[in-house]
Amino acid sequence: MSAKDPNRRDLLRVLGASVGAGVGATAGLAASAGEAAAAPARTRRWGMVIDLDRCTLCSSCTVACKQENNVPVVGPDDEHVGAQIEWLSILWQEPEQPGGLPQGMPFPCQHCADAPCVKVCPVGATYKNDEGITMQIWDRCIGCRYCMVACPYGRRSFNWETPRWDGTQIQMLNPDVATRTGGVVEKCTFCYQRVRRVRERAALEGREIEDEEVRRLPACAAACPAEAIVFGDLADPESRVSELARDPRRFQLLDYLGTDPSVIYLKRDRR
Amino acid sequence: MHAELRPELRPELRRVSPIWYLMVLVAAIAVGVGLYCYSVQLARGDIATGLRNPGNGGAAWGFYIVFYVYFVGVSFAGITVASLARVFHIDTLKPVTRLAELLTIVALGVGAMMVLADLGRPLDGLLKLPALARPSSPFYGTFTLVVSGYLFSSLVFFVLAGRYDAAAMAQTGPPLLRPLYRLWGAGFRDDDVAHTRHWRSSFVLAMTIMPLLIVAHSTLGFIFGIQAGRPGWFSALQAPAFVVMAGVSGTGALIVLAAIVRRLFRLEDRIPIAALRWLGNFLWVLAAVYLYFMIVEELTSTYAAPRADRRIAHEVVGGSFAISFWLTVGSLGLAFLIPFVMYLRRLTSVAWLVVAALLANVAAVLKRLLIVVPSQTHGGHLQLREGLYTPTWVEIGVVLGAAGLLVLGILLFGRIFPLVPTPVPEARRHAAVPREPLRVLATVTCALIAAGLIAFGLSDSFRMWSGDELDPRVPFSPAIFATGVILLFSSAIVYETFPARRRRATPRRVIRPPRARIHRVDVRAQLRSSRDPRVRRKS
Amino acid sequence: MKPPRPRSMSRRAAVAGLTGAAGAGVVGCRRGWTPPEADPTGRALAKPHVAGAEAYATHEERWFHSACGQCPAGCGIRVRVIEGRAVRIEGDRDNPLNRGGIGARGLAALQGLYDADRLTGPRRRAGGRLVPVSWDEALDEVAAALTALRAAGTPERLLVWCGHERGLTHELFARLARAFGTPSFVDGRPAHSGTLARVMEETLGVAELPVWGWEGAAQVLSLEAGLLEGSCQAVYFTRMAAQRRRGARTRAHLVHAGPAFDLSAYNADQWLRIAPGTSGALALGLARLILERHPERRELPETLVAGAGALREVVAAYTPARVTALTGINARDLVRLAEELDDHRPSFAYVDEQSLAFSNGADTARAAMALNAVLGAFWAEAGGVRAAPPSPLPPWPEPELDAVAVAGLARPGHDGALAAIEAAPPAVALFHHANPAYARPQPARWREALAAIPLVVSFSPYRDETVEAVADLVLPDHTFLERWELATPAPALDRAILTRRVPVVAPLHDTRPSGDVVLALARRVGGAVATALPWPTFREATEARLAGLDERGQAHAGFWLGAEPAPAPARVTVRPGYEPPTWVGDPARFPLRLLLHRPLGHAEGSGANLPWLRMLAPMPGAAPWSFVARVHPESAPGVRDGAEVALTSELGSIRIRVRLDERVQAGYVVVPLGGGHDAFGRWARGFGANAMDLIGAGPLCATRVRIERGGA
Amino acid sequence: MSASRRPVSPERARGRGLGLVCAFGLAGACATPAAAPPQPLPFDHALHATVELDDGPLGCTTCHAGAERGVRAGLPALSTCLSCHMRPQGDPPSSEEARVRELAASGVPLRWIQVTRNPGHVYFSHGAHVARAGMACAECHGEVTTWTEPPTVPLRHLTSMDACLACHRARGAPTDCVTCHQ
Repeated sequence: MSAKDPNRRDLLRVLGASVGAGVGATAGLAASAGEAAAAPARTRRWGMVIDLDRCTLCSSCTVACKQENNVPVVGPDDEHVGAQIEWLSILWQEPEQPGGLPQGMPFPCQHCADAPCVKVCPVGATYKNDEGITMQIWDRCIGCRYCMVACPYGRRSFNWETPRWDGTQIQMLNPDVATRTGGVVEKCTFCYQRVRRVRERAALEGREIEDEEVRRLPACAAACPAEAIVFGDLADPESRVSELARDPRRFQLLDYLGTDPSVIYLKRDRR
Repeated sequence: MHAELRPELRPELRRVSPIWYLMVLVAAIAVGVGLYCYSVQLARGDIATGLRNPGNGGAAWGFYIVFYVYFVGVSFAGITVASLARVFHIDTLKPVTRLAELLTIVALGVGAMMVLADLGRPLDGLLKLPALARPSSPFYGTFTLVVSGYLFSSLVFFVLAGRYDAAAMAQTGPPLLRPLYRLWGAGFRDDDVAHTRHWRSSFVLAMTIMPLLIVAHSTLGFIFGIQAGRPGWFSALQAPAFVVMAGVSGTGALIVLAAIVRRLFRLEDRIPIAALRWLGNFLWVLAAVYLYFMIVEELTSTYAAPRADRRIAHEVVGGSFAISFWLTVGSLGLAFLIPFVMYLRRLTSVAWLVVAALLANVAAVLKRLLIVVPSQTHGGHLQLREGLYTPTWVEIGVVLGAAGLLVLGILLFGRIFPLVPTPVPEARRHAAVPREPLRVLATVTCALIAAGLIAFGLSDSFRMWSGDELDPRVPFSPAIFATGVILLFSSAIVYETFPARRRRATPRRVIRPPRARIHRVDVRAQLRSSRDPRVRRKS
Repeated sequence: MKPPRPRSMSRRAAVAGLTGAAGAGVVGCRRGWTPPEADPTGRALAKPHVAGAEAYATHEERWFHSACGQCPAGCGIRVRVIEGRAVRIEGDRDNPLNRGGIGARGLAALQGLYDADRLTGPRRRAGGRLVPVSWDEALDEVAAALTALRAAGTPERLLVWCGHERGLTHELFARLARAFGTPSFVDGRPAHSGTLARVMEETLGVAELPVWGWEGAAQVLSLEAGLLEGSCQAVYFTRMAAQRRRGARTRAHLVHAGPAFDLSAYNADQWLRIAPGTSGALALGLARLILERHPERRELPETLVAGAGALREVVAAYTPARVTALTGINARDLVRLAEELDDHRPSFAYVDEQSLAFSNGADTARAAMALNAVLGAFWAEAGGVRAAPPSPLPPWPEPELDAVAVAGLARPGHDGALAAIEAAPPAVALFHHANPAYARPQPARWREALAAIPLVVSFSPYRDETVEAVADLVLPDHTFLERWELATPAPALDRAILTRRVPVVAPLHDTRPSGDVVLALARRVGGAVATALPWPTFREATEARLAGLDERGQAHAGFWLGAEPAPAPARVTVRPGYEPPTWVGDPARFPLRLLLHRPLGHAEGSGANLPWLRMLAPMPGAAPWSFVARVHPESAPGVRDGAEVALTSELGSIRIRVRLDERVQAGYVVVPLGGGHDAFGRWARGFGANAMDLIGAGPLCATRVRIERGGA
Repeated sequence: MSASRRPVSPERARGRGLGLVCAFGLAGACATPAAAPPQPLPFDHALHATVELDDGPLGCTTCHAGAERGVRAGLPALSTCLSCHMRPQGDPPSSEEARVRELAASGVPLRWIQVTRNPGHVYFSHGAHVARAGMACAECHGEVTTWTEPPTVPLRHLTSMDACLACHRARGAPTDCVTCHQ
C-alpha cells in the first residue's frame, strides 16, 4: 500500500485521534510493522506519453495489448455487445463544435495519481502501487464492479463470463500473465510483468533501470510503428517521458476531475 | 400473565384467511423462480444479466443494485416507526411496531442477498468483505453499518420487544413452537421492573438507532453521490435524498403490509385505522420533501449544467428513460396527493391509502433505476459509447425471488408469532428499578468491549496499523468492527436479560401481587428450580 | 554406487549448444494420474493448462528472428517462443521497414497459427464431405491427374493460381506451371500484377509498385489512396507518416483527397473530399497550375522525362473550373494545394491500388505520374518516386521444357477470368493462398464454375470457401510461422530487401509446406517437370536460391538488405490522360455508386478469421466488431442510422447495417471488404456481408447500387 | 543413502484467517496424488548430487538452469542429459542412461511432468530469491539431494500467502501485491 496518499493519511490521523481506546492496545503491532517496512531506493512514477500527432490510429497497440496480456476475445453477437474486454482501445471524440477535428487516441487505463477506482474498491483488489501503477489483483476481486462505475474513463472491463480459448488458441497465452476468471474486473497494468522483468534484470546486474530500456516497454509502446507511445518514469526529470511531458501540447484527459492521470497526451497538430 | 388484559389483547395466533395460503404459494413459487434464475446466472456467468461495461454502452449496475437500494430503503420504515413510537410516545403506532421491525429485518436480509446476486464472485465476497473491507469504499458502510449495525440493532429491538409476548406464548402457544417461545422469552419476568427496564433500554436503543439510520441510508447515497466521475450521481443531494426516498418507500411498504396483514391475519381490531392514517400522513410529508428534492435536482441538472449532466437530464426527461421518469413523477405525485387530500378532508380510506403506498413503492423503484442506470449508459465525461440497459429475465427472476422471500418471511412469521405486540399499560413502565450494580457493570462492560472492538476494527480497517501494506493488520478487522457494533447493541440484551438478584429483603414496589404463574413463566427460574434451593423455598 | 567422473566436458557449454536442438513436439499423455496442479486453488484464476507446458516444463524461452507473412509488407519480426509455443510477436528493431513497430495484422499472426478451425491434415472430398486422407494418397491422386494431363498432351488444362504470397513458394508454383507446360498461371500478387504495377512498367520499366520517397518528402498528396489501411506497406507508411510529422526537423504535410473519411483522411493535414475516381483530373489540374507558375522555366528534365514539354498542351484542358466541376474540390483549395506542392519540394502524388480501383484506374495512375513528373519527383534527391529495386536474387535459369510443355505453353491459357473458366474449365486447378469462391466478384458463379473442374486442389491451411465448397483435395500448407520461406517484401525502400522466414514452432498439425508439396508433386510427375524442380526439400530449394544472392548486401537475422539504391532509368514515360469513371447499372434504378475499401483488419483477405483483426473498427470511430456500409444521410432518405438494409446491384444483393455518415461523399455507399464469409472458421462465418456479390468482373468500384430499407 | 526416501511434506499449518481468505491455492498441497506421475525417467537426485565435473560439482542449477537467475527453475531438456550421457557414465551403464539414449535416438523429447507449480496468479522469481536474496534451494525445496526417485508431491514449504509475507517482512523484501501477483 502506498504511503503517499496524503489525503487518506490525514483522514486517518484525524480518525485515529478520535478512535482512542483501541489505539493503545494495538500500538505495539503498528510499531513492529513499521520496523519491517523497507524504504524503496527511489520513488518512481511510471507514466506514458502518447503523442497524438504521431499516432495514426493503426490500432497495433490494441492488438499487442490483447496478445501480451491474454485478454480474451469476446464475440460479436448481440449478447456480447458491451461485454468487450478492453485494456487499451481507441477512444474517439467527435468535435464539440461543428467544424472541429475529430480526435482518436489510444486509450489505456490512465493510472490516475488520485484514482477513483482505488478509493471505492471494498476489498483492496485494486490499489496504487509504490510506482504509481493502478494495479488490479485479479484473485482478490469480488466482482462488485464499483470500480467500473467509479472510473470516469471507463477503462475497466468485467469478465461477464469465464473466458475461453478455443482448441489450440490456448497455446498462445503469455505465461507471464495470469488469465482471469469470470466475475472479476480487469484492466491495464502498464504491462507490469515486463516492468518487473526489467527491474529484476537490472537488480541481478546490480544497476538501476535505465530509461532506454523502458521507453518502449509496454506491449502497446513496443508495437507502435509510429513510436507515438513512450513509457518511462515521470518522477525522473531526465527521462524521455518527462521531457515529452513538458511539451506545451500536453494534456490529460478529464484533468478537471483532479485525477492526475499518468498517461499524458500530446495534442494533435494539424494545419 | 396477561390476565389483566382484555381477552382480545392477549397474544395469540389467530386463524388466517385462506388467501394466506394462496399468497404463501405464490411467494414460494417466486422464490423457486428466483433460485432457478440465480442458478442460471451462476452457471452462465453474469453475461446472463443485461449488465455490461459502462463506457462500452452498458451499465455495470442495474436491477440488483436498484433493488438492493430499494430493499434497504424499505427497511427504513420499520425501525423508524418503532423508534418514533418509542421516542415520542406515539401510542397510535404501537400496534404496527412489530410489523415494522419485522419488515426492516426481512428487507435488510433480502437486500443483502441482492448484493450477493450482484457480485461477480459471491463466495469470494462473503469471505473477503468481512476480512478486508476498506472504509474508504462507501461499500464498507453498506456491508458493516447497514448489515451489522442497522440489521442487528433492529433485531435487538425486535427481540427485546417481543420477549413479553414470547413468554406468554410459551404458555399458550402451539406446543410445537413452545421451545422457540421459551428461548425467546428466556429470563423474562412479567414484573413491572422488567417492563420498566425494557422501556428504558428501548429508549436508548431508539435514540441510538435514529442517527445510525440516517448514517446508514446516507452511506447508501454516498455510494453514488461521491463519484465525481459519474455526472448525474455526483451530488450532495444524493445522501439526504436517499434517506427521504427510503422513508417514502418504507412507509409505503409498511402501509401495504399493515393493510394486508390486517386482512390475512384477521387483525382488524388490533391494528386500528388510526395507525394507518398516521402512516399516511407520514407518507405525504416525505413524498412532498422528495418531490421538492426532485425539482431541485432537475433544475440543477438542466439550468446551465455541464455537458454531461445536461446530457443525462435530457435523456431522463425526454429520452430513453422518459417513460420511467414521468411514471416516477406521476406515482410520487399521487403518493403525495392521495394521503394529503385524505388529511385535509379528515378521511381515511384504507384502499386508497394502499394505492398511494403502492405508487410510492413504484416511484421508489423507478427513481432508483433513474439514478443508477442513466449515469452509466449516458453519463460519460468523455464521449464513450452510449447504450441501453434492459434487465434480462434472469435478473427479473432473481429480484422476483427476493421479493417472494420478503413476503414469505413475513407471512410465515405471522403464523408463528403474534404480529401485534401486546400493549403494556403505561403504569407498568414506571416502576422503581432496584439498584443492581452487577447488571450495570455487565452492561457497561459489554458496551466498552464493543467500543473497543469498534475502535480497533475501524482503525485497522483503515489500515492504520498496516504499515505500508494493503491488508488490515489483523485479519477480519471489518468483521471485528461489525461484531463491535453488534455487541454494542447486544449490551441492551445484557441489560435486560441479566439474571435478577432475588433477595427476599429487597422490597419491590409491586402494583399487583405477583402470581404463582408469573414464576412459571420465568423459564430460567424454572430451569434452575431443581437445583436452586432459594427458588424451591420460595415456591 | 559411485558414478564415474565424466571425461573432460564443460557442461555449460554443452548444455548451451544443445539446448538449441530441443524442439517442440506433441503432448505426452498422462494416464490415470491427476497432476497436482489440476486444481490447485479450486478456482479458475490460473494459467490454463497449456498443451506442452507441463509436458516439458523446461521453461525454455527463445526469441526467433523472422519475417512477417501476414501481408506483402514483410516486416521483420521477433517471435517469443516458450517451450515450443509462440506466445508473442514483436517488431524487429533492426529492420529498416518497421524499426520495431508492427501492424495489427502481423500481431494477429499468432491467432492464425493457433486458429482452432485450421485444417489438421489433408482432406479429400468423398460424398460431398471432406474426409481425412493420407498425404501419400493425396499426392498420388494429384500426381496421377497431372500425369494424365501430360499423357493426353493437354498440360494447358492445368490451372495454377497463386495468391498474394510473395516468395519462393510462389516461384516454385510458377516454375511447376512452366515446366509442366501450362500457360494458365494466375499471379495474384497485386504488387506485381495490379493496375499500378502495369502502369509502372510502362512508366519506369519495372512491373512493381514504385518506391515512394517518404523519408525526405516535404509534402505528399494522396490521391484516394488507402494509405494507412489497405496499402501493401501500411506499417512503413504509418511509421513514415509519424516521422515526417514529428520526427524530422521539417514537418511534412500530407494532403489526402478521398471520397470518405477514413484513416488516411483522419491523418492528413488536409482532407479534400473528392468525387470518387476523379483524382486523375485533380492530378492533371494541379500539373497545369504548377506549370503555369513557371512559364519561363523548363521545369522538367527532358533527359529523364521524354516529351515533358508536351505536357503543357495535354494539361491545358484541365482548368481549375473544369477540375472543380469534375472533382468537387473548390478552386481555392486547388490553387493552394498546387502552390504548396510546388513550394514544399520534394513532394509527390501518391497512388495505390485503392486509388486505381475505378474504370479509369490506369489513367489515374498515368495522371499521377504526370503530376510527379511536373513536380520533378522522379529520382528526386531527398524524397521522390523511384522504380522498385531489382530483386537481389538472380533470375532462375529457365527450366528445360519438353515437347509437351512447349506445345502446352503455346496454347491459350487462363488469366483468371471467370467467363473463360466457365467456357473451358481446366481439368485440374491448384489454388495456393487463393480463395476465388469467396474473394472474386460473383462468388456464387465462381463456385459453379469451379465445381465443373474435375479436380480442384486447395493448399489453404484454413477451411475457407474454396476448401469447403469446391475443393476435391485439400493439401493444407503450414502457416508462415511453421515453415521456411524466402520472400521479397512489397517495395518500400530504395534498397532491395529480402526476408527469410523460419519455422518458429513445430508444425501444429499434419500439414506440409506447399513448397515441399510442389517438389513432391514434381517428383511424382517425373520427366522434365522433376528435372526442373530437382530439390528434395523446400529448405534445400531456398538454399539453392540463396546461392546466387548478390554479395554486396548486409545480412541480418531474418532479412538481407541490399547495398545500393536502384539506378535511375534511362527515361520515364509519361502519357497523361483522363477519362471519367464509368459505373455499371441503370442510374434510375440504382442511384448510388458503390465504393469498396480494404479496412484495417482486412489483411489481403486473410484477416477475416482472426478475431483480433475482425474486431478492429473498419473506419475511424466505429465500434469494435462493426461491419457497416456508410452512406451520406441525404443519399439514403428514410433509412435509420444503424438499420439493416439491402444493397442491391444488377448482379446481386446483400444485407448490411448502414451507418449514416456526413463525412461520405453524397451519392456513394462505402462498403468494407472482407465480410460475409460462409466458411473460414468461427470468427469469419456469418459476420458482415460480402460485397463481391454485388460487383462483376472488372474494376472494384464501378457498380451502381440502391439501398432498400428492411432488407431484400 | 540413509536419509528419508519420502519427500518433506509441504503440508504446513495454514495461515491464519488472512491466508484462508486470500486462499492462495495450496498448489497441490491439499491432496497427495493417488499415483506417482509417470515421469519418463526414474531420476535419482541423490546419485547426481555426488557427481563432480571439471568445473565443480554438479549443482542444482546445472539441470534446473533457470533456478539461479531465471524466473522459473525449469526441468532439464533431453539435451541437458545428453551433455553428459552422450558417453556412457557408469559401470555398468544404467538402464536409465540407456533410456536417455533411446529417447534421443527416437527424437522424442523428455516429457517431464512438473509436480511443483505455482498457482497461475502467483509470480515467483527464482532469480530474485536465489541470486539476489541468497537463499539456498533447500530452504524451500527440502533436501532434494537425498532422494533417489523423482518427487511425487510438490516440493514446497510455502503454502500460503502468509508464509510468503512473513519471510518478506522479516527480510525487508517488498510486500507490494504485484511483487508476487500477476
